[in-house]
Amino acid sequence: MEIPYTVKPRPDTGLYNAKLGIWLFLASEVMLFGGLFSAYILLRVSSDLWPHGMVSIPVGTFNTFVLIASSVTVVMSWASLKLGKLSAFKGYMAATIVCALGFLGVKSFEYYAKFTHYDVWFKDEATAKKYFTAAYGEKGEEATRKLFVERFHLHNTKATYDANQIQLTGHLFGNPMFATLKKLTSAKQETIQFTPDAPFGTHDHPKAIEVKLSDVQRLSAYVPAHSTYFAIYFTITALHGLHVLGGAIVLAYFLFTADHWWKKSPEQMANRVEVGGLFWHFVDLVWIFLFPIIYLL
Amino acid sequence: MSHDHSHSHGPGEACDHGHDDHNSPEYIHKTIRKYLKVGGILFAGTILTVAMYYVHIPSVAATIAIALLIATVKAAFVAGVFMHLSDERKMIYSILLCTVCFLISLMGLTLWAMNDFPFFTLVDGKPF
Amino acid sequence: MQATKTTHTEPAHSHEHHDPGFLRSYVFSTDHKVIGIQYGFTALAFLFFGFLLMICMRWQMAKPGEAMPIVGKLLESLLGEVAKGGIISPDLYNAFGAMHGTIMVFLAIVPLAFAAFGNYVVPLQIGAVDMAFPRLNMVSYQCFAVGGVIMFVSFFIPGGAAQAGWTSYSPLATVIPTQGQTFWILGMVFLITSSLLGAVNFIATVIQLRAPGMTWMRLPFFTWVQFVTAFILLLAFPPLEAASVLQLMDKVFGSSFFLPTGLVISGKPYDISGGGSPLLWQHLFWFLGHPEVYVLILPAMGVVAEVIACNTRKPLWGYKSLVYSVLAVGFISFIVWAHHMYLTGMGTKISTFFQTTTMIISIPSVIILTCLFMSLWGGSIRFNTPMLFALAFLPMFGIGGLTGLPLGFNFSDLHLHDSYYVIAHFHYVVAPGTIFALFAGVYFWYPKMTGRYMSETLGKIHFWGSLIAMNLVFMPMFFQGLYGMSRRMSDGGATYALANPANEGVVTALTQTVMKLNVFVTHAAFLLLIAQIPFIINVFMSMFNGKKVENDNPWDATTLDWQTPTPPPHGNFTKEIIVYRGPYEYSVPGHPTDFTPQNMPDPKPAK
Amino acid sequence: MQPNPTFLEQLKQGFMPILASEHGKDVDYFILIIHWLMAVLFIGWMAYFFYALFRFRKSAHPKADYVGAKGTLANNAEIAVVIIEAVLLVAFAIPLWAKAVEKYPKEEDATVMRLVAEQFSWQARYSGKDGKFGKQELKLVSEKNPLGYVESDKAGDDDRLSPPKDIHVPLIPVKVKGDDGKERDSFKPVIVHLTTKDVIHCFKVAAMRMTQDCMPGMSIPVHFTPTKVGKFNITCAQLCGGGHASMSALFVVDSPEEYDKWLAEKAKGVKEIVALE
Ligand code: HEA
Ligand code: HEA
Ligand code: CUA
Ligand SMILES: [Cu+2]
Repeated sequence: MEIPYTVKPRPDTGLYNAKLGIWLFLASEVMLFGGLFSAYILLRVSSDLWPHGMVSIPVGTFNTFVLIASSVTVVMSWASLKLGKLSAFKGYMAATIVCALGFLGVKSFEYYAKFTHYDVWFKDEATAKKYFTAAYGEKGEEATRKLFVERFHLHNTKATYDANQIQLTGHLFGNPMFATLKKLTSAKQETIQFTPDAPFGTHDHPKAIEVKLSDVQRLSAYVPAHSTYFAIYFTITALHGLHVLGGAIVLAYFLFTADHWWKKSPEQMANRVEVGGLFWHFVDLVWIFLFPIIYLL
Repeated sequence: MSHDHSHSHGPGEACDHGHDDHNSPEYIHKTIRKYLKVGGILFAGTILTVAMYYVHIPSVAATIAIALLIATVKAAFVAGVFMHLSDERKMIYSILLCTVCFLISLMGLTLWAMNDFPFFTLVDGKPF
Repeated sequence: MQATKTTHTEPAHSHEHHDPGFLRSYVFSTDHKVIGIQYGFTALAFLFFGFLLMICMRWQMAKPGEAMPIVGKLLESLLGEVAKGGIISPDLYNAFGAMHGTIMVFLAIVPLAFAAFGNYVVPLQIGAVDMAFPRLNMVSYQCFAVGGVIMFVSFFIPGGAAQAGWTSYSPLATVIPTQGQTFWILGMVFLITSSLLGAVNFIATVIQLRAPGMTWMRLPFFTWVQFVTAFILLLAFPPLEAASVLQLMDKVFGSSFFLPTGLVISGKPYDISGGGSPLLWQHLFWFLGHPEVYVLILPAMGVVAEVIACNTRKPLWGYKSLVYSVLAVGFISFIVWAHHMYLTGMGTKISTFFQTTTMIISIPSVIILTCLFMSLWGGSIRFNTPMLFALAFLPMFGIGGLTGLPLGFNFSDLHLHDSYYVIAHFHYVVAPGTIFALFAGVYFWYPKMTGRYMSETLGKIHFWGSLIAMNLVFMPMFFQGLYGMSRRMSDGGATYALANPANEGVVTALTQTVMKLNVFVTHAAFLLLIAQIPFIINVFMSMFNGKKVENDNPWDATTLDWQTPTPPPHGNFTKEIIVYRGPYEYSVPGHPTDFTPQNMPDPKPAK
Repeated sequence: MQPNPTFLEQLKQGFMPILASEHGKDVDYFILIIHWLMAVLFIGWMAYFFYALFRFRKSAHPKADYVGAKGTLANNAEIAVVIIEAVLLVAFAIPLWAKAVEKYPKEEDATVMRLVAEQFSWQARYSGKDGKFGKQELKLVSEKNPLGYVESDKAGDDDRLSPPKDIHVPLIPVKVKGDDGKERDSFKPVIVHLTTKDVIHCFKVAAMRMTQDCMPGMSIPVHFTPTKVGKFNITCAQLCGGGHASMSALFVVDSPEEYDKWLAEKAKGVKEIVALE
């Protein structure tokens, strides 16, 4: 028993099975990411304040380049196969996988930076001001306010800020990941050592200050629980990252079984690479939208 | 849903020519040049978007519109050239057309529904 | 580069030539028929399980606060606290309710109607050797099984299964402290993945593997319906997957996608960032939820059409209208979803839009039913068991569909929303509707699967028992709903009953009559349970001592699924299949028999 | 004595609960005509169905026709369904909904309350004489101060809070201008601003033919005009947790005197509540 059209296209549709299959799958992926993008738009439109510049643009740009490069190499690897150049195929495919790993490496570095970066909100305005001065000296309130304005691009919108909402941003002593107020208090800690970020527009290194946990209203690392911005950032990029990982595994499989398939059925092999490539381009395509909406806008 | 009634191609005719064309080394070499060009365009597009961010266009709406426009153009190149969509079968077009319709209705109607409340639903920004 | 290397491919396929062994042929099979049967039995088991959950709930509604005899003890020992003293606590009731809905929809009807029948019948009907991606097909079943196991296991974790209804509205789903909801989400992710793989496979199969001559307008209606259903699954499920992921994030990582600012749970401000939207979940859920109900009904319509065409011995009336209506239903089903959300505070404009589309989508449904009704005219009707079930489907679906209309207008929904009227509406569609159609399918294709008929006597007992009991169960719910009884009440509405002293002087309290109907319905549900016994006996006994079929085409049917050996071997067909005509050429004037199979060549010297 | 009608008696009333609101008449009428339409369709098709089954049974009609029915009847039936649905939609549902749901009476002319749902109770706030509601802060929510009153806001001084699950409104006769411009007798409408502290609940008063979800994070107003004094059930119609089934409350329409008495005796002033702390 042989299933027809696994290699040759069916004449009336002009497609071989796997190509149709992958496009159907991609259609469902469009709806999957479409659902997530809808969530993004909705949350953003209905929020009063949406932060900007929370993630590093140069890093994001670099990763964009990496993915674009991998898209080029994967299509080149397919073209090489079509031209009958097995070793060129292997080279391009290896490059693609290196790009994929590079992308994931950069991404995990970015994640780590976020997981150890904290915002602290205080009980009330007076307490907050006290800590602002402790962190940035006399002009402390002004400095935090500037950071806040910058974060929410308030110079661009009519929205104003609420002194209660302003937070202090920085790192905890020992650079722990995922600390929360609950965890800290249940660890019988009463104060934390908090190193605030540099004031807006400078590269100063403010000294660590001591913050009483009883003054703190909320403390959160840059994790999904921090805000809907980070929630959507992590969800979409993590899901995208999983796609990159999955794609890389499949492509690596093609690479390592290349000799075997080349002997067995070069035409089918080219088909498989084409199909894998289609998936890979799709992953790139999602990133093309992700990059501006998450890093830039 | 999608279906084409055309059965103009009998088994093993017409389409196979097309197929052979697409497999000829000259054709592949031509496409390779195209791929590299598109790669260049994608790099350029990215740089453009990022540059725009640093330029600080005063209108938020304009920034969003331009960034999304560039992204769409880039996406169109990836889909059209890398994914061979510019030269694909009718069947795939019809599938994608359905998908896009539903995607638009998902986003559009949801947004519309969330913005069509007949009243102010918040009192002083707070629900009480 | 031409693939003249078939000799090389031989070894890879050599396992087909010797005995593949038990595991390969029954557990890890890639044969669409085996997978279909796996799906079928698993789904039937879940259907039964879902029914048993409901039996417990119905019992509790009839006797709120009382311990359940025998079963209560069992539940207490299995589940502990929540079934203390054999009483189904409100939490357990909610868990059973949510799981009844989830299991019935995602683990019973979809796998049975779409995956089981679709897998078994579609490749046969289009003259294909198997599905386009047999291994994907196996993986699809395995994902389904994993999802099912996760759902099942969730009953036994501390705190129990999901309790926020099959709709899992946030914030409730998120703030309930048990992990049941997490299991539900994970289970759903597997089920969705399974459905997506299945859908890709079905569509590719129908597009690519049709036998020569099987043009689109020669496809049997059942295949058409499965094709459209697959598209619905393919494109409607992913947004729910997205929503599930977001809810998982809320549940596990403390984000606030569906949680607004300022929640106060049990008197304490809830420690979250806020900024999310509960309505977002509803939109994403119902974007799937509504198309999903057509996933439940379309395959049923397909089965009914096959059975009716065969047993009236005449072509289906209006084959083309049927096909176009199904395509229309499939398309429009994506833009009506918010009729489940009229009372979330929608404005007039948007609700007018959704009302209009809701009314529009009922029109193709009317056309489909009309075509099926008209198909009876001029037939020579054989009343065998599959036909009885198929015929009963028509008025039952009619009742269910018609009662969708008052729900579809937001102005009447104002009174009917979330009442038992809704419960009655959709159960008429899915229970005596879809389930009957699926029963018809089982009785109809059983001879092809096993080579033996099911017993007609047991079948008729099953039919009449089920028909009567189903109506006794669901008809009273319309009245309860009209009177204002709400759904999802763990005490069956006793809080609102006149008998409750707190309702002294309350003029709209539920009357004794309404409350007595609860007990009545529960009795009827037990009757329905008893009526299934002949069916279960029939399914298992007939495998061994059912009447053997006389030939490969016991019902004298025309479609290709009957032109195979019985049961069909691996690879399905023993001869080459070429299709010459449409699917329902019954009683063709001048033809010697009253059926002309699709693959029978035209007599040579015609014209 | 409470009414406890038999099945048949209830059937005669269309199996609908007692009606006590103005727009409810339209709801009932609309539901009735849809059901008539459904009945006609259903009976028509069933008559055809059984006739066809009987006439074309195998023993009576051993040889099927290849062609079968001509379609005129079916087509006409389908067209009729389309037209009727269109009429129902355009002539009834849309305008009635617009009127009942969107056309708000002025707040001055109505009894206004804010109804706050929580697991598993309902509490109403009345604005008192000044017609203004005092501020509330979520941060202040505690057992004693369930709605988080801000003590310093003077507008809230005369606000009153109903006991849990006991909500009253007065039935005050007024003259209103009808659609035709003529004055007619009616009653003072009620506006209820609905919200919830925790999960989604649903405010359903069957006697008023009113159902509306309470969404967390939103305040959604509904309005209706009660026409009868009496005690009615408020049902929570949205699954909200273990106590959902028992989240009932009383919606009581009082005569004006009774209402004032209730407000003075049963409802608590803000001052009293916050002072308890
Ligand atoms: C298979 C399942 C299925 C099907 C097919 C339908 C079909 C329809 N449904 Fe239903 N529905 C559900 C399953 C289904 N529904 C479920 C599960 C829910 C509840 C979900 C939840 O909240 O948990 C629900 C809830 C639901 C609501 C929300 C109610 C509420 O919560 O307030 C609405 C509102 O518009 C609605 C409308 C409709 C309409 C207009 C149709 C139309 O498509 C119907 C069209 C059909 C007809 C019009 C009949 C045509 C036939 C004839 C005219 C011939 C007559 C012949 C005879 C009678 C013999 N449905
Ligand atoms: C496809 C969907 C489906 C099906 C088929 C059913 C079938 C049934 N349902 Fe259910 N139901 C839902 C979907 C479904 N339900 C949903 C979505 C809800 C809402 C949940 C929520 O609130 O979130 C609901 C809620 C619901 C309620 C309301 C609960 C409440 O609001 O508190 C009730 C009450 O009576 C009920 C009853 C029944 C009954 C008596 C059946 C019967 O018809 C069952 C009949 C079953 C059989 C006849 C089984 C036959 C099978 C066999 C005999 C197996 C044989 C096995 C082998 C041969 C191996 N259902
Ligand atoms: Cu509150 Cu149900
Ligand atoms: Cu629906």
